[in-house]
Amino acid sequence: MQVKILETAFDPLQEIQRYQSSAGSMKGKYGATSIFIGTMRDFNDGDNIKGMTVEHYSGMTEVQLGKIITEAMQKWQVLDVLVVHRVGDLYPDDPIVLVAVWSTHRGDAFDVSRYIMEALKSKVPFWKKEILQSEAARWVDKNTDGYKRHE
Amino acid sequence: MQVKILETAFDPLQEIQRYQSSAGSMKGKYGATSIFIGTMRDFNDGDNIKGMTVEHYSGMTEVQLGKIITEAMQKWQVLDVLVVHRVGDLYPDDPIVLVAVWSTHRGDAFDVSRYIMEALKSKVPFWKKEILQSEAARWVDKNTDGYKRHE
Amino acid sequence: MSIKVRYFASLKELLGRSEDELEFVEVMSVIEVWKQLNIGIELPDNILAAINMEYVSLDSLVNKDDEVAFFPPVTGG
Amino acid sequence: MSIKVRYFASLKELLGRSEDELEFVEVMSVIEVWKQLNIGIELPDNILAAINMEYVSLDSLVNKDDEVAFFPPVTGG
Repeated sequence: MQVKILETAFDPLQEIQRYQSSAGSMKGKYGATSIFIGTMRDFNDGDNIKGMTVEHYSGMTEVQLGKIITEAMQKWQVLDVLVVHRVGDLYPDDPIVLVAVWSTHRGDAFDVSRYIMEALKSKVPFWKKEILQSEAARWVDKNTDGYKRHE
Repeated sequence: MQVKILETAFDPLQEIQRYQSSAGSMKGKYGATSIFIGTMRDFNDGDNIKGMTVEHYSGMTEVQLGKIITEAMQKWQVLDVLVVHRVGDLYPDDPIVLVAVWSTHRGDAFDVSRYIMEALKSKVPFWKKEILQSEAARWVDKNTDGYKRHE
Repeated sequence: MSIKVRYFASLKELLGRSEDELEFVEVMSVIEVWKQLNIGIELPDNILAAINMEYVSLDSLVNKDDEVAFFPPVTGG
Repeated sequence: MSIKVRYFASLKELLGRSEDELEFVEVMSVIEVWKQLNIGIELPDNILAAINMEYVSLDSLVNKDDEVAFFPPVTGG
Protein backbone atom coordinates (compact mmCIF):
# COMPACT_ATOMS: atom_id res chain seq x y z
CA MET A 1 0.00 0.00 0.00
CA GLN A 2 1.30 3.47 -0.83
CA VAL A 3 -0.10 7.00 -0.48
CA LYS A 4 1.66 9.92 -2.18
CA ILE A 5 0.76 13.59 -1.92
CA LEU A 6 2.59 15.48 -4.67
CA GLU A 7 3.20 19.21 -5.06
CA THR A 8 4.22 18.91 -8.70
CA ALA A 9 2.61 17.40 -11.81
CA PHE A 10 2.64 13.61 -12.17
CA ASP A 11 1.98 11.03 -14.86
CA PRO A 12 -0.57 8.51 -13.51
CA LEU A 13 0.43 5.78 -15.98
CA GLN A 14 4.09 6.10 -15.00
CA GLU A 15 3.14 5.93 -11.33
CA ILE A 16 1.23 2.70 -11.94
CA GLN A 17 4.11 1.24 -13.94
CA ARG A 18 6.64 2.20 -11.27
CA TYR A 19 4.57 0.79 -8.43
CA GLN A 20 3.67 -2.42 -10.22
CA SER A 21 7.32 -3.06 -11.13
CA SER A 22 8.46 -2.47 -7.55
CA ALA A 23 5.76 -4.77 -6.14
CA GLY A 24 7.33 -7.89 -7.65
CA SER A 25 5.57 -10.23 -5.26
CA MET A 26 2.24 -9.60 -6.99
CA LYS A 27 3.53 -10.98 -10.31
CA GLY A 28 1.26 -13.77 -11.57
CA LYS A 29 -1.08 -13.31 -8.58
CA TYR A 30 -3.27 -10.41 -9.66
CA GLY A 31 -5.93 -11.06 -12.25
CA ALA A 32 -7.58 -7.67 -11.96
CA THR A 33 -6.39 -4.06 -11.83
CA SER A 34 -8.91 -1.26 -11.49
CA ILE A 35 -7.62 2.25 -11.98
CA PHE A 36 -9.30 5.60 -11.57
CA ILE A 37 -7.71 8.84 -12.74
CA GLY A 38 -9.26 12.22 -11.96
CA THR A 39 -8.16 14.97 -14.34
CA MET A 40 -8.67 18.72 -14.21
CA ARG A 41 -11.33 19.90 -16.65
CA ASP A 42 -11.29 23.31 -18.32
CA PHE A 43 -14.93 23.91 -17.33
CA ASN A 44 -17.11 23.53 -14.23
CA ASP A 45 -20.58 24.72 -13.30
CA GLY A 46 -20.96 26.40 -16.68
CA ASP A 47 -17.74 28.45 -16.44
CA ASN A 48 -14.38 28.16 -18.16
CA ILE A 49 -11.65 27.37 -15.68
CA LYS A 50 -8.05 28.36 -16.27
CA GLY A 51 -6.43 27.03 -13.13
CA MET A 52 -6.95 25.48 -9.75
CA THR A 53 -5.25 25.40 -6.37
CA VAL A 54 -5.60 22.36 -4.16
CA GLU A 55 -5.03 22.97 -0.45
CA HIS A 56 -4.86 20.15 2.09
CA TYR A 57 -4.41 19.48 5.78
CA SER A 58 -1.02 17.82 5.69
CA GLY A 59 -0.95 14.94 8.13
CA MET A 60 -4.70 14.50 8.41
CA THR A 61 -4.76 13.75 4.68
CA GLU A 62 -2.43 10.79 5.14
CA VAL A 63 -4.22 9.63 8.33
CA GLN A 64 -7.62 9.63 6.62
CA LEU A 65 -6.38 7.99 3.40
CA GLY A 66 -4.65 5.31 5.45
CA LYS A 67 -7.87 4.58 7.33
CA ILE A 68 -9.90 4.36 4.13
CA ILE A 69 -7.45 1.97 2.46
CA THR A 70 -7.18 -0.18 5.58
CA GLU A 71 -10.97 -0.43 5.82
CA ALA A 72 -11.20 -1.42 2.16
CA MET A 73 -8.50 -4.07 2.53
CA GLN A 74 -10.38 -5.55 5.50
CA LYS A 75 -13.72 -5.59 3.71
CA TRP A 76 -12.57 -6.86 0.30
CA GLN A 77 -9.94 -9.30 -0.99
CA VAL A 78 -7.28 -6.94 -2.31
CA LEU A 79 -3.59 -7.47 -3.00
CA ASP A 80 -2.38 -3.86 -3.13
CA VAL A 81 -3.48 -0.23 -3.40
CA LEU A 82 -1.77 2.92 -4.66
CA VAL A 83 -3.25 6.40 -4.14
CA VAL A 84 -1.63 9.57 -5.50
CA HIS A 85 -3.13 13.07 -5.08
CA ARG A 86 -1.91 16.43 -6.30
CA VAL A 87 -1.83 19.57 -4.19
CA GLY A 88 -0.75 23.09 -5.17
CA ASP A 89 -1.35 24.82 -8.51
CA LEU A 90 -2.94 22.82 -11.33
CA TYR A 91 -3.91 23.57 -14.91
CA PRO A 92 -6.50 21.98 -17.21
CA ASP A 93 -5.63 18.42 -18.28
CA ASP A 94 -3.40 17.94 -15.20
CA PRO A 95 -4.07 14.71 -13.31
CA ILE A 96 -5.47 15.37 -9.81
CA VAL A 97 -5.89 11.91 -8.35
CA LEU A 98 -4.94 8.32 -9.08
CA VAL A 99 -6.40 5.26 -7.35
CA ALA A 100 -5.06 1.86 -8.47
CA VAL A 101 -6.19 -1.44 -6.97
CA TRP A 102 -4.78 -4.91 -7.64
CA SER A 103 -6.75 -8.02 -6.72
CA THR A 104 -7.17 -11.67 -7.69
CA HIS A 105 -10.75 -11.30 -8.92
CA ARG A 106 -12.33 -8.36 -10.73
CA GLY A 107 -15.28 -7.73 -8.41
CA ASP A 108 -13.01 -6.71 -5.57
CA ALA A 109 -10.89 -4.41 -7.74
CA PHE A 110 -13.95 -2.58 -9.09
CA ASP A 111 -15.57 -2.26 -5.66
CA VAL A 112 -12.44 -1.01 -3.94
CA SER A 113 -11.38 1.61 -6.49
CA ARG A 114 -14.86 3.12 -6.32
CA TYR A 115 -15.05 2.85 -2.54
CA ILE A 116 -11.72 4.64 -2.11
CA MET A 117 -12.66 7.42 -4.54
CA GLU A 118 -16.02 8.07 -2.88
CA ALA A 119 -14.47 8.01 0.59
CA LEU A 120 -11.63 10.29 -0.55
CA LYS A 121 -14.16 12.76 -1.97
CA SER A 122 -16.16 12.87 1.27
CA LYS A 123 -13.56 12.47 4.04
CA VAL A 124 -10.03 13.43 3.03
CA PRO A 125 -9.17 17.08 3.76
CA PHE A 126 -8.44 18.50 0.32
CA TRP A 127 -10.03 21.72 -0.92
CA LYS A 128 -10.16 23.04 -4.47
CA LYS A 129 -10.16 26.70 -5.45
CA GLU A 130 -10.93 27.43 -9.09
CA ILE A 131 -9.50 30.34 -11.06
CA LEU A 132 -11.97 31.46 -13.73
CA GLN A 133 -11.10 33.01 -17.09
CA SER A 134 -12.08 36.35 -15.54
CA GLU A 135 -9.32 35.82 -12.92
CA ALA A 136 -12.00 35.58 -10.25
CA ALA A 137 -11.34 32.77 -7.79
CA ARG A 138 -13.92 30.65 -6.03
CA TRP A 139 -13.79 27.74 -3.63
CA VAL A 140 -15.59 24.61 -4.80
CA ASP A 141 -18.30 24.37 -2.14
CA LYS A 142 -18.91 20.64 -2.17
CA ASN A 143 -18.28 17.47 -4.11
CA THR A 144 -21.13 15.99 -6.11
CA ASP A 145 -22.29 12.39 -6.34
CA GLY A 146 -20.17 11.91 -9.47
CA TYR A 147 -22.85 12.24 -12.14
CA LYS A 148 -23.74 15.14 -14.42
CA ARG A 149 -25.47 17.85 -12.51
CA HIS A 150 -28.59 19.46 -13.94
CA GLU A 151 -27.14 22.89 -14.54
CA MET B 1 -14.36 4.46 -29.72
CA GLN B 2 -11.83 1.76 -30.59
CA VAL B 3 -11.80 -2.05 -30.32
CA LYS B 4 -8.56 -3.97 -30.89
CA ILE B 5 -8.11 -7.74 -30.94
CA LEU B 6 -4.40 -8.52 -30.71
CA GLU B 7 -2.54 -11.75 -31.44
CA THR B 8 0.63 -10.61 -29.69
CA ALA B 9 1.43 -9.28 -26.23
CA PHE B 10 0.49 -5.67 -25.45
CA ASP B 11 1.21 -3.07 -22.77
CA PRO B 12 -2.12 -1.72 -21.46
CA LEU B 13 -0.59 1.50 -20.14
CA GLN B 14 1.02 2.25 -23.52
CA GLU B 15 -2.30 1.56 -25.25
CA ILE B 16 -4.05 4.06 -22.99
CA GLN B 17 -1.31 6.64 -23.53
CA ARG B 18 -1.40 6.19 -27.30
CA TYR B 19 -5.19 6.41 -27.49
CA GLN B 20 -5.46 9.38 -25.17
CA SER B 21 -2.79 11.30 -27.12
CA SER B 22 -4.52 10.60 -30.43
CA ALA B 23 -7.92 11.67 -29.10
CA GLY B 24 -6.88 15.30 -28.77
CA SER B 25 -10.43 16.59 -28.77
CA MET B 26 -10.98 15.20 -25.27
CA LYS B 27 -8.24 17.37 -23.79
CA GLY B 28 -9.58 19.42 -20.87
CA LYS B 29 -13.03 17.81 -21.25
CA TYR B 30 -12.64 14.57 -19.35
CA GLY B 31 -12.57 14.68 -15.59
CA ALA B 32 -12.69 10.93 -15.07
CA THR B 33 -10.91 7.92 -16.53
CA SER B 34 -11.79 4.44 -15.33
CA ILE B 35 -9.52 1.63 -16.46
CA PHE B 36 -9.77 -2.10 -15.99
CA ILE B 37 -6.91 -4.45 -16.83
CA GLY B 38 -7.33 -8.22 -16.71
CA THR B 39 -4.04 -10.08 -16.33
CA MET B 40 -3.26 -13.78 -16.61
CA ARG B 41 -2.71 -15.38 -13.20
CA ASP B 42 -0.40 -18.34 -12.60
CA PHE B 43 -3.15 -20.20 -10.72
CA ASN B 44 -6.83 -20.98 -11.14
CA ASP B 45 -9.26 -23.34 -9.42
CA GLY B 46 -6.49 -24.55 -7.13
CA ASP B 47 -4.04 -25.46 -9.91
CA ASN B 48 -0.84 -23.87 -11.15
CA ILE B 49 -1.24 -22.61 -14.70
CA LYS B 50 1.73 -22.30 -17.06
CA GLY B 51 -0.01 -20.99 -20.16
CA MET B 52 -3.28 -20.19 -21.81
CA THR B 53 -4.72 -20.08 -25.32
CA VAL B 54 -7.53 -17.66 -26.10
CA GLU B 55 -9.70 -18.57 -29.08
CA HIS B 56 -12.34 -16.25 -30.51
CA TYR B 57 -14.97 -16.00 -33.21
CA SER B 58 -13.39 -13.36 -35.37
CA GLY B 59 -16.05 -11.01 -36.66
CA MET B 60 -18.66 -11.81 -34.03
CA THR B 61 -16.20 -10.61 -31.39
CA GLU B 62 -16.09 -7.16 -32.98
CA VAL B 63 -19.86 -7.09 -33.62
CA GLN B 64 -20.69 -7.95 -30.00
CA LEU B 65 -18.12 -5.55 -28.51
CA GLY B 66 -19.42 -2.78 -30.76
CA LYS B 67 -22.98 -3.39 -29.55
CA ILE B 68 -21.95 -3.39 -25.90
CA ILE B 69 -20.01 -0.13 -26.21
CA THR B 70 -22.81 1.54 -28.19
CA GLU B 71 -25.37 0.51 -25.58
CA ALA B 72 -23.14 1.89 -22.81
CA MET B 73 -22.65 5.19 -24.64
CA GLN B 74 -26.41 5.55 -25.04
CA LYS B 75 -27.15 4.78 -21.41
CA TRP B 76 -24.36 6.82 -19.77
CA GLN B 77 -22.62 10.13 -20.46
CA VAL B 78 -19.30 8.95 -21.84
CA LEU B 79 -16.72 10.72 -24.00
CA ASP B 80 -14.74 7.77 -25.31
CA VAL B 81 -14.04 4.06 -24.86
CA LEU B 82 -11.07 1.85 -25.71
CA VAL B 83 -11.24 -1.96 -25.50
CA VAL B 84 -8.25 -4.21 -26.22
CA HIS B 85 -8.34 -8.03 -25.92
CA ARG B 86 -5.63 -10.63 -26.48
CA VAL B 87 -6.12 -13.83 -28.41
CA GLY B 88 -3.61 -16.63 -29.06
CA ASP B 89 -1.01 -17.96 -26.64
CA LEU B 90 -0.55 -16.19 -23.29
CA TYR B 91 1.72 -16.69 -20.29
CA PRO B 92 1.28 -15.72 -16.63
CA ASP B 93 1.45 -11.96 -16.03
CA ASP B 94 0.42 -11.22 -19.65
CA PRO B 95 -2.40 -8.68 -19.97
CA ILE B 96 -5.58 -10.26 -21.39
CA VAL B 97 -8.02 -7.37 -21.55
CA LEU B 98 -8.06 -3.59 -21.22
CA VAL B 99 -11.17 -1.44 -20.89
CA ALA B 100 -10.65 2.32 -20.61
CA VAL B 101 -13.48 4.84 -20.32
CA TRP B 102 -13.25 8.63 -20.39
CA SER B 103 -16.13 10.78 -19.11
CA THR B 104 -16.83 14.19 -17.64
CA HIS B 105 -17.98 12.88 -14.26
CA ARG B 106 -16.68 9.88 -12.32
CA GLY B 107 -19.96 8.02 -11.83
CA ASP B 108 -20.34 7.37 -15.54
CA ALA B 109 -16.73 6.22 -15.97
CA PHE B 110 -17.01 3.73 -13.09
CA ASP B 111 -20.39 2.39 -14.26
CA VAL B 112 -19.35 1.99 -17.88
CA SER B 113 -16.00 0.26 -17.31
CA ARG B 114 -17.74 -2.29 -15.11
CA TYR B 115 -20.70 -2.67 -17.48
CA ILE B 116 -18.42 -3.33 -20.44
CA MET B 117 -16.33 -5.88 -18.53
CA GLU B 118 -19.37 -7.82 -17.30
CA ALA B 119 -20.97 -7.76 -20.75
CA LEU B 120 -17.68 -8.83 -22.37
CA LYS B 121 -17.41 -11.73 -19.95
CA SER B 122 -20.94 -12.95 -20.68
CA LYS B 123 -21.50 -12.12 -24.37
CA VAL B 124 -18.31 -11.76 -26.40
CA PRO B 125 -17.15 -15.00 -28.04
CA PHE B 126 -13.75 -15.61 -26.48
CA TRP B 127 -12.79 -18.95 -24.95
CA LYS B 128 -9.85 -19.72 -22.67
CA LYS B 129 -7.97 -22.99 -22.55
CA GLU B 130 -5.57 -23.40 -19.65
CA ILE B 131 -2.33 -25.38 -19.80
CA LEU B 132 -1.53 -26.81 -16.37
CA GLN B 133 1.93 -27.51 -14.97
CA SER B 134 1.29 -31.18 -15.78
CA GLU B 135 0.91 -30.16 -19.48
CA ALA B 136 -2.75 -31.20 -19.28
CA ALA B 137 -5.04 -28.70 -21.01
CA ARG B 138 -8.57 -27.80 -19.99
CA TRP B 139 -11.17 -25.38 -21.28
CA VAL B 140 -12.42 -22.86 -18.72
CA ASP B 141 -16.06 -23.89 -18.52
CA LYS B 142 -17.62 -20.61 -17.51
CA ASN B 143 -16.84 -17.15 -16.23
CA THR B 144 -17.59 -16.40 -12.58
CA ASP B 145 -19.28 -13.37 -11.06
CA GLY B 146 -15.88 -11.78 -10.42
CA TYR B 147 -15.47 -12.55 -6.73
CA LYS B 148 -13.45 -15.21 -4.97
CA ARG B 149 -15.09 -18.57 -5.37
CA HIS B 150 -15.42 -20.88 -2.39
CA GLU B 151 -12.99 -23.52 -3.57
CA MET C 1 -26.61 -21.54 -52.09
CA SER C 2 -25.44 -23.03 -48.85
CA ILE C 3 -25.30 -22.50 -45.12
CA LYS C 4 -21.95 -22.21 -43.42
CA VAL C 5 -21.86 -23.79 -39.95
CA ARG C 6 -19.06 -23.13 -37.47
CA TYR C 7 -18.02 -24.76 -34.20
CA PHE C 8 -15.74 -23.26 -31.57
CA ALA C 9 -13.60 -24.14 -28.55
CA SER C 10 -14.46 -27.36 -26.65
CA LEU C 11 -17.32 -28.13 -29.07
CA LYS C 12 -14.92 -27.95 -32.02
CA GLU C 13 -12.60 -30.40 -30.26
CA LEU C 14 -15.50 -32.69 -29.37
CA LEU C 15 -16.65 -32.84 -33.00
CA GLY C 16 -13.13 -32.91 -34.43
CA ARG C 17 -13.87 -30.16 -36.98
CA SER C 18 -14.42 -26.41 -37.04
CA GLU C 19 -16.96 -26.02 -39.83
CA ASP C 20 -19.47 -27.62 -42.16
CA GLU C 21 -21.26 -26.57 -45.32
CA LEU C 22 -24.92 -27.47 -45.63
CA GLU C 23 -26.69 -27.17 -48.96
CA PHE C 24 -29.70 -24.88 -48.64
CA VAL C 25 -32.92 -26.68 -49.56
CA GLU C 26 -35.52 -24.97 -47.41
CA VAL C 27 -35.78 -22.72 -44.36
CA MET C 28 -35.19 -24.71 -41.17
CA SER C 29 -34.46 -24.05 -37.50
CA VAL C 30 -31.03 -23.83 -35.91
CA ILE C 31 -31.54 -27.10 -34.05
CA GLU C 32 -32.46 -28.84 -37.31
CA VAL C 33 -29.24 -27.60 -38.85
CA TRP C 34 -27.38 -29.22 -35.95
CA LYS C 35 -29.32 -32.50 -36.32
CA GLN C 36 -28.69 -32.79 -40.05
CA LEU C 37 -24.95 -32.29 -39.60
CA ASN C 38 -24.44 -34.21 -36.36
CA ILE C 39 -26.57 -37.28 -36.70
CA GLY C 40 -26.98 -39.10 -33.41
CA ILE C 41 -25.05 -36.47 -31.41
CA GLU C 42 -27.26 -34.51 -29.07
CA LEU C 43 -26.49 -30.80 -28.81
CA PRO C 44 -24.92 -30.35 -25.35
CA ASP C 45 -27.19 -28.45 -22.95
CA ASN C 46 -25.07 -25.37 -22.46
CA ILE C 47 -24.26 -24.70 -26.13
CA LEU C 48 -25.11 -21.26 -27.51
CA ALA C 49 -26.07 -20.47 -31.10
CA ALA C 50 -25.61 -17.49 -33.40
CA ILE C 51 -26.84 -16.62 -36.87
CA ASN C 52 -24.72 -14.07 -38.73
CA MET C 53 -22.85 -13.23 -35.50
CA GLU C 54 -25.96 -12.43 -33.45
CA TYR C 55 -27.16 -14.67 -30.63
CA VAL C 56 -30.33 -16.61 -31.45
CA SER C 57 -32.50 -19.29 -29.86
CA LEU C 58 -32.42 -22.84 -31.20
CA ASP C 59 -35.80 -22.47 -32.89
CA SER C 60 -34.69 -19.43 -34.91
CA LEU C 61 -34.91 -19.91 -38.67
CA VAL C 62 -31.88 -20.20 -40.92
CA ASN C 63 -31.96 -18.81 -44.45
CA LYS C 64 -29.72 -19.31 -47.43
CA ASP C 65 -26.23 -17.81 -47.17
CA ASP C 66 -26.55 -17.52 -43.40
CA GLU C 67 -23.62 -18.33 -41.16
CA VAL C 68 -24.66 -20.44 -38.18
CA ALA C 69 -22.37 -20.94 -35.18
CA PHE C 70 -22.47 -23.28 -32.17
CA PHE C 71 -20.23 -22.73 -29.17
CA PRO C 72 -19.93 -23.23 -25.39
CA PRO C 73 -20.41 -20.41 -22.84
CA VAL C 74 -17.89 -17.63 -23.47
CA THR C 75 -14.94 -17.24 -21.08
CA GLY C 76 -13.08 -14.11 -22.20
CA GLY C 77 -11.88 -11.13 -20.21
CA MET D 1 0.49 23.76 27.72
CA SER D 2 -1.63 25.02 24.89
CA ILE D 3 -4.09 24.01 22.21
CA LYS D 4 -3.19 24.55 18.58
CA VAL D 5 -6.16 25.57 16.43
CA ARG D 6 -6.05 25.46 12.64
CA TYR D 7 -8.34 26.84 9.91
CA PHE D 8 -8.40 25.77 6.28
CA ALA D 9 -9.58 26.85 2.82
CA SER D 10 -12.50 29.30 2.65
CA LEU D 11 -12.73 29.47 6.45
CA LYS D 12 -9.07 30.48 6.66
CA GLU D 13 -9.74 33.28 4.13
CA LEU D 14 -12.87 34.36 5.97
CA LEU D 15 -10.99 34.66 9.26
CA GLY D 16 -7.82 36.04 7.67
CA ARG D 17 -5.54 33.63 9.52
CA SER D 18 -4.62 29.96 9.42
CA GLU D 19 -4.02 29.21 13.08
CA ASP D 20 -4.34 30.22 16.70
CA GLU D 21 -2.81 29.12 19.97
CA LEU D 22 -5.09 28.85 22.97
CA GLU D 23 -3.64 28.52 26.45
CA PHE D 24 -4.96 25.36 28.09
CA VAL D 25 -6.82 26.16 31.32
CA GLU D 26 -9.42 23.42 31.51
CA VAL D 27 -11.06 20.78 29.32
CA MET D 28 -13.65 22.36 27.06
CA SER D 29 -15.67 21.42 23.98
CA VAL D 30 -14.65 22.08 20.38
CA ILE D 31 -17.38 24.68 19.98
CA GLU D 32 -16.14 26.50 23.09
CA VAL D 33 -12.65 26.62 21.59
CA TRP D 34 -14.16 28.30 18.53
CA LYS D 35 -16.12 30.79 20.66
CA GLN D 36 -13.13 31.81 22.74
CA LEU D 37 -11.02 32.46 19.64
CA ASN D 38 -13.68 33.97 17.37
CA ILE D 39 -15.71 36.21 19.61
CA GLY D 40 -18.93 37.31 17.96
CA ILE D 41 -18.37 35.16 14.84
CA GLU D 42 -20.80 32.28 14.60
CA LEU D 43 -19.33 29.02 13.32
CA PRO D 44 -20.76 28.58 9.80
CA ASP D 45 -23.27 25.72 9.56
CA ASN D 46 -21.35 23.44 7.27
CA ILE D 47 -17.97 23.61 9.04
CA LEU D 48 -16.38 20.32 10.10
CA ALA D 49 -14.09 19.83 13.08
CA ALA D 50 -11.20 17.50 13.86
CA ILE D 51 -9.13 16.78 16.96
CA ASN D 52 -5.67 15.34 16.28
CA MET D 53 -6.61 14.68 12.65
CA GLU D 54 -9.74 12.65 13.42
CA TYR D 55 -13.23 13.95 12.72
CA VAL D 56 -15.17 14.90 15.86
CA SER D 57 -18.51 16.46 16.75
CA LEU D 58 -18.62 20.01 18.09
CA ASP D 59 -19.32 18.85 21.63
CA SER D 60 -16.20 16.64 21.77
CA LEU D 61 -13.76 17.56 24.50
CA VAL D 62 -10.39 19.13 23.84
CA ASN D 63 -7.42 18.33 26.07
CA LYS D 64 -4.05 19.96 26.51
CA ASP D 65 -1.66 19.62 23.58
CA ASP D 66 -4.51 18.68 21.24
CA GLU D 67 -4.60 20.05 17.72
CA VAL D 68 -8.08 21.27 16.80
CA ALA D 69 -9.05 22.05 13.19
CA PHE D 70 -12.04 23.75 11.58
CA PHE D 71 -12.69 23.49 7.85
CA PRO D 72 -15.41 23.50 5.18
CA PRO D 73 -16.66 20.33 3.41
CA VAL D 74 -13.79 18.64 1.60
CA THR D 75 -13.61 18.86 -2.19
CA GLY D 76 -10.66 16.72 -3.27
CA GLY D 77 -10.41 14.02 -5.90
